[in-house]
Amino acid sequence: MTATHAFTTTEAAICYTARLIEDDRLYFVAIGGPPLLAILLARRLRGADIAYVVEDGTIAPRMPIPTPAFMIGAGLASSRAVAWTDMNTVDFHAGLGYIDCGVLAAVQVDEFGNFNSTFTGGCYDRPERRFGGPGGANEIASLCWRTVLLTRLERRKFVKKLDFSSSPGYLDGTPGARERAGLPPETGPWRVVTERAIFGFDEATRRMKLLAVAPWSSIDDVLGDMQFTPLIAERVESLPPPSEAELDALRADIDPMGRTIGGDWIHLAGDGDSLQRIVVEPAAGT
Amino acid sequence: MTATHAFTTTEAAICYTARLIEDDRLYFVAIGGPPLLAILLARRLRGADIAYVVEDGTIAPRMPIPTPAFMIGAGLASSRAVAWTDMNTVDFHAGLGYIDCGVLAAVQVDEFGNFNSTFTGGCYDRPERRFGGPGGANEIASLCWRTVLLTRLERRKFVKKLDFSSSPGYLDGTPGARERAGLPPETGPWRVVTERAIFGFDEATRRMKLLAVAPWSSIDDVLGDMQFTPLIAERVESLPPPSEAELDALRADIDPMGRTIGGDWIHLAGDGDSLQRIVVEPAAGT
Amino acid sequence: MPDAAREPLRSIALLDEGDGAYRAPDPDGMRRFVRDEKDRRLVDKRMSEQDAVARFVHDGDYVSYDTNVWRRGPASLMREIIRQRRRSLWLAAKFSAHDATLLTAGGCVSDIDVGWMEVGRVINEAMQEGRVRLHEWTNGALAYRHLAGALGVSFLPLRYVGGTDVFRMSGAKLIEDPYTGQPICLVPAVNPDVALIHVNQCDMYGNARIFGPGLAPAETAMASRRVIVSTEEIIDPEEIRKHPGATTLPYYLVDAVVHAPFGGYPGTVPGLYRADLQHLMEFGAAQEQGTMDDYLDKWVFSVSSHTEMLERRVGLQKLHQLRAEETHTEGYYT
Amino acid sequence: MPDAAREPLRSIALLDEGDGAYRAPDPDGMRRFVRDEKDRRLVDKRMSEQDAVARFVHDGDYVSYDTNVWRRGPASLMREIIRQRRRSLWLAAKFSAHDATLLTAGGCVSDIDVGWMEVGRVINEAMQEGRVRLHEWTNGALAYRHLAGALGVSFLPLRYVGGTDVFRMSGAKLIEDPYTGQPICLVPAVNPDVALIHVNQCDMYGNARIFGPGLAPAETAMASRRVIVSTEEIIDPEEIRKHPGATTLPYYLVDAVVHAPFGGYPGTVPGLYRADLQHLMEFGAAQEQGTMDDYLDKWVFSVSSHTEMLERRVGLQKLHQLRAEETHTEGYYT
Repeated sequence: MTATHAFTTTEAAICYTARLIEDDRLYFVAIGGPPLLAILLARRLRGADIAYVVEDGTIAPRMPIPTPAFMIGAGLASSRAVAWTDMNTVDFHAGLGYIDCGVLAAVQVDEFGNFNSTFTGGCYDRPERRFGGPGGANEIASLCWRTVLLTRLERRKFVKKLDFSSSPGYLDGTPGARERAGLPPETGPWRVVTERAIFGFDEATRRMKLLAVAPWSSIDDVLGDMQFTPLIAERVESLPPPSEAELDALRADIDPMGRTIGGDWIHLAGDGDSLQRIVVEPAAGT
Repeated sequence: MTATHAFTTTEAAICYTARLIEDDRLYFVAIGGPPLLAILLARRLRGADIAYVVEDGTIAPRMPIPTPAFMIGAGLASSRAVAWTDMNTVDFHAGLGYIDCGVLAAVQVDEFGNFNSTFTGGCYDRPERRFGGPGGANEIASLCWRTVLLTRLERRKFVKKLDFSSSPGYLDGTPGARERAGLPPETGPWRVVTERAIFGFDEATRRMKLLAVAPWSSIDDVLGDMQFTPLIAERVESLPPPSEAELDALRADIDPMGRTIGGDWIHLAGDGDSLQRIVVEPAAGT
Repeated sequence: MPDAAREPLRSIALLDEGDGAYRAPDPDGMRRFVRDEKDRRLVDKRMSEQDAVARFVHDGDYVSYDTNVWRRGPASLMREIIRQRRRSLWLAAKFSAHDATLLTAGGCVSDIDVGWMEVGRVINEAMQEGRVRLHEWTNGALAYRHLAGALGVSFLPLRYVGGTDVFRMSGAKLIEDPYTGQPICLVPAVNPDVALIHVNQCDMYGNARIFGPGLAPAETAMASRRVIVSTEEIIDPEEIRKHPGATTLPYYLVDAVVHAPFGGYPGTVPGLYRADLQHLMEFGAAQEQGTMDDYLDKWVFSVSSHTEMLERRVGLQKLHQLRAEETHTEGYYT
Repeated sequence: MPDAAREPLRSIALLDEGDGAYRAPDPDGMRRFVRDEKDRRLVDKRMSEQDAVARFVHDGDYVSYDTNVWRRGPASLMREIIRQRRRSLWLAAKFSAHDATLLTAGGCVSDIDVGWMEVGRVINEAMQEGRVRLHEWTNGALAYRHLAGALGVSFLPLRYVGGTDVFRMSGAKLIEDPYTGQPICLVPAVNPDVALIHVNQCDMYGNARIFGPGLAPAETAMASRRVIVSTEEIIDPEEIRKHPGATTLPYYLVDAVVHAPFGGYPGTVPGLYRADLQHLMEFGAAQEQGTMDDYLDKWVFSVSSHTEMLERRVGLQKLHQLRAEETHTEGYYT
């Protein structure tokens, strides 16, 4: 680890998520974006044929890397799948319990893991900022056994109250809340991954719990960028920054065109536990 | 028409049904048996590509004639279809109103066109005679706009009370009875075809109504073989017996192996309105 | 947020319901089974029919198959079930053929959900003696109940069954449609314990292709806890990935892949071989003459496997003939 | 027999419901439309995109399409809808792309059921000015509502949507499941007035083939009153009958067959041609710079047809290039 070690917030979240991906599980991801890149990265790093399904009905494709330029409109994204079906079919597979884990991006998340991808500010009919909508996140977060959420650690993103609840976490956190809303039992958010902290959820209270913090950050630093105060794990792990191997694979093999470069650049100095963030600057085009 | 004119009860019902088939409608039939043969006969006689769907999901096939030996277990029965789907799909097409007319065989029928293909005599768990079951007849009779039923004119078949109601006619005949049972409106049985009479249904009372009688039979002859008394049309039509052209097409072109020969042989003598039934004898193998 | 303790907004009328016996739908139980018991890895699932039946078919199971023993049916698996003397099976006879008769003759069956099935002396005697109970449904309603199971819900609304004795004897309910206010039937989902599906091609992981029309192969596989696929042909997994549009079942639904050429015998697999009418007549005669025990001994118990049956009871010449006489391959293999 | 006057056996609790705007499901109305307006004959349905849109797309229609303008979308039909200045359309944006933006820019849209869609300045301004209302659903819920429409029922149960603001703003209901007693969501069926489906191959009667994954093409066509198919290629009806397993839509669902090579432009039709990224960037720039009127004039209003647009605005060289650069045809055409 050298003083020139640098990565963006998006790259960090992708690398951390890739570490959470298990070889023998089945994943559900959106057609493009960081969640899919995290799986492709895990594949690349481990040489494993990690399987995922996509909303358009593609089951277990072998998307070539580098990824195609316009993934959402490229036939290559579906190539070498074991089956081409349709949206209802893959949702049924999730409903039947076949999909272990959904990996999703969130605009806002609350302390129970409910999240927003609809709008922020204003009201529904006159939003300050409108996003694409729930997409498939609502069904993925409802039906898969576990959900991993990717977002950035910012006060406007870790909110007390969502501007809009697009997709379910543990709802109000009371026991059985998801079941009372008609969702299948024993499901829910599992991890929330950001560029400098990873959260889980407390089994009893269903409240978000800080599990790991980057060595160049701190618990106070993390809590300072959240509107609510999460539970803190008894032993908060140190979250190693993206390794050179991870970043190399992501940048050179998965996405040489640099589409994953989003959020802010983080420049680190130092070594091991003495790592320090020396610069944060916006990445180009964000 | 010569004195040697002879046909079986099954052949007669097939020929009469073929006359009811319209070129530009879509039909729903079981995989084999007289209803399908009636459509194949209508096709043959008129050179028309009359379309039907089958429970196994075959849509508008061009089954070759002569028909294959073991229709229910022959790929040829599905050949030259426009689509191979599945049972749910063709039932959905019927549910959406695409299928104009179902053509079905019935073991017993009551005065409202409800019919039985489950058992006769005894009780459900210990029947005297058990049949194959409702099959697809229940959904076909519920979802298609019209239904044509084929059966034989016998007291044990035209019954006051069905031993088991497998498929719906007009239920108890009261206005809206089908809708109250959850069936789509404006549907129901349209014709009941036998070897010597054709029935329709009265629009107001939904009771069966005698529409046509074979010249070698009579209204009294017909009523004598029914447990209930149907309405009688103001003008009961004469039902011409199967023509030589119809029988030739059926026997030589459609079914040269003679699988349609069921029921009794009817031998006629005379000409036109003076036609008389001279012999009725069981057909071989029935 | 809805709360169990909260007053309902209003109520929906349950107008009527059948009083038939059926297994209570349990989509959550199905989900847990899938989570805990089904493998999401790409693993080689090839095994003999003996192993597949020994591992995945148990006494008391609800068994569903597609289509039937006359056409692309899992006939070799059914004979193995008889050979292993499974008992108290509950069959889904959605447009069944003589499958139910065969399994009943083998003493394997206690209950049959009937859509349509061939009925003769075997079923009649079993009913008279109370060995087998029938539960009247319809072909479509059974296919639809499998669809409900495949959708992971406990019921689906449908617009038939109502008004008949089928409704009265079934697990259907008639409710006030909460959207239209009109009466609408509901039928309960079925999640079979095991599905038996005979397919044209399958790779070692269970990615399977079916050619030709079918009853509800995909719904049946999705709805079932265990899925045994028997296949005419094992193909390379890379071949599957070259034509993803041709796949009927993805691997993770499938528990066992049994290589079974002529697995549909004595029925047809369209495009590959025709049905053996002579065998079907032999079966029919055995039923009528009350000699089903002899039939079963000849075709099931006296041979140890499907392959041995083909060799010793059918013979290569007949197999060649059945293939040669299936001249219509269009749409299947050409 | 159930009787409306009879007392219900018991009641089912309606626990909660959203208060969103949606068209009341009317499966009986759909059935009557199909009976009276849809042709069951094999008739030649080929027509120009002008005629198809003029005859089958009307102001105020609920419009559904599959998939979206980035991949195998009915882009040429959408441009024709703009050209004919349709108004007050209600779109089903189930995993939509910039389709909704394009049609909104064209002034054609009043309501959008949102699963996911590209959102930029056009949609934002239309919302701020109250020209367009959004109705929040999810991709899957919209696909599922089309499935309900395709099944001919007024609703289907599902196990998501509940617990979120999506539920609150939707037409979903939460009821006590009559089989399990647990809370379960219901969503209302949708039967679009018209579906726009771009396919790979179609015969003159409307028998259509789609290659590759899709959102819900079959459900969308089945659920819709009118179905306009645009197709890259018109094929012989006998070719359809040679491979019945390849058919996605049978003819009787389809009202119009529009021969539209490059009908998905500027999006891709996988296996045939890649997306025109340059065009997509031009679209994006026009949106950001507020010059959508110029964009529409160039690509829609100043040309009389899809063919003229391809000739005069895209050019043969670019078309050849887009085809040549779609090197991945495996599973589609090879």
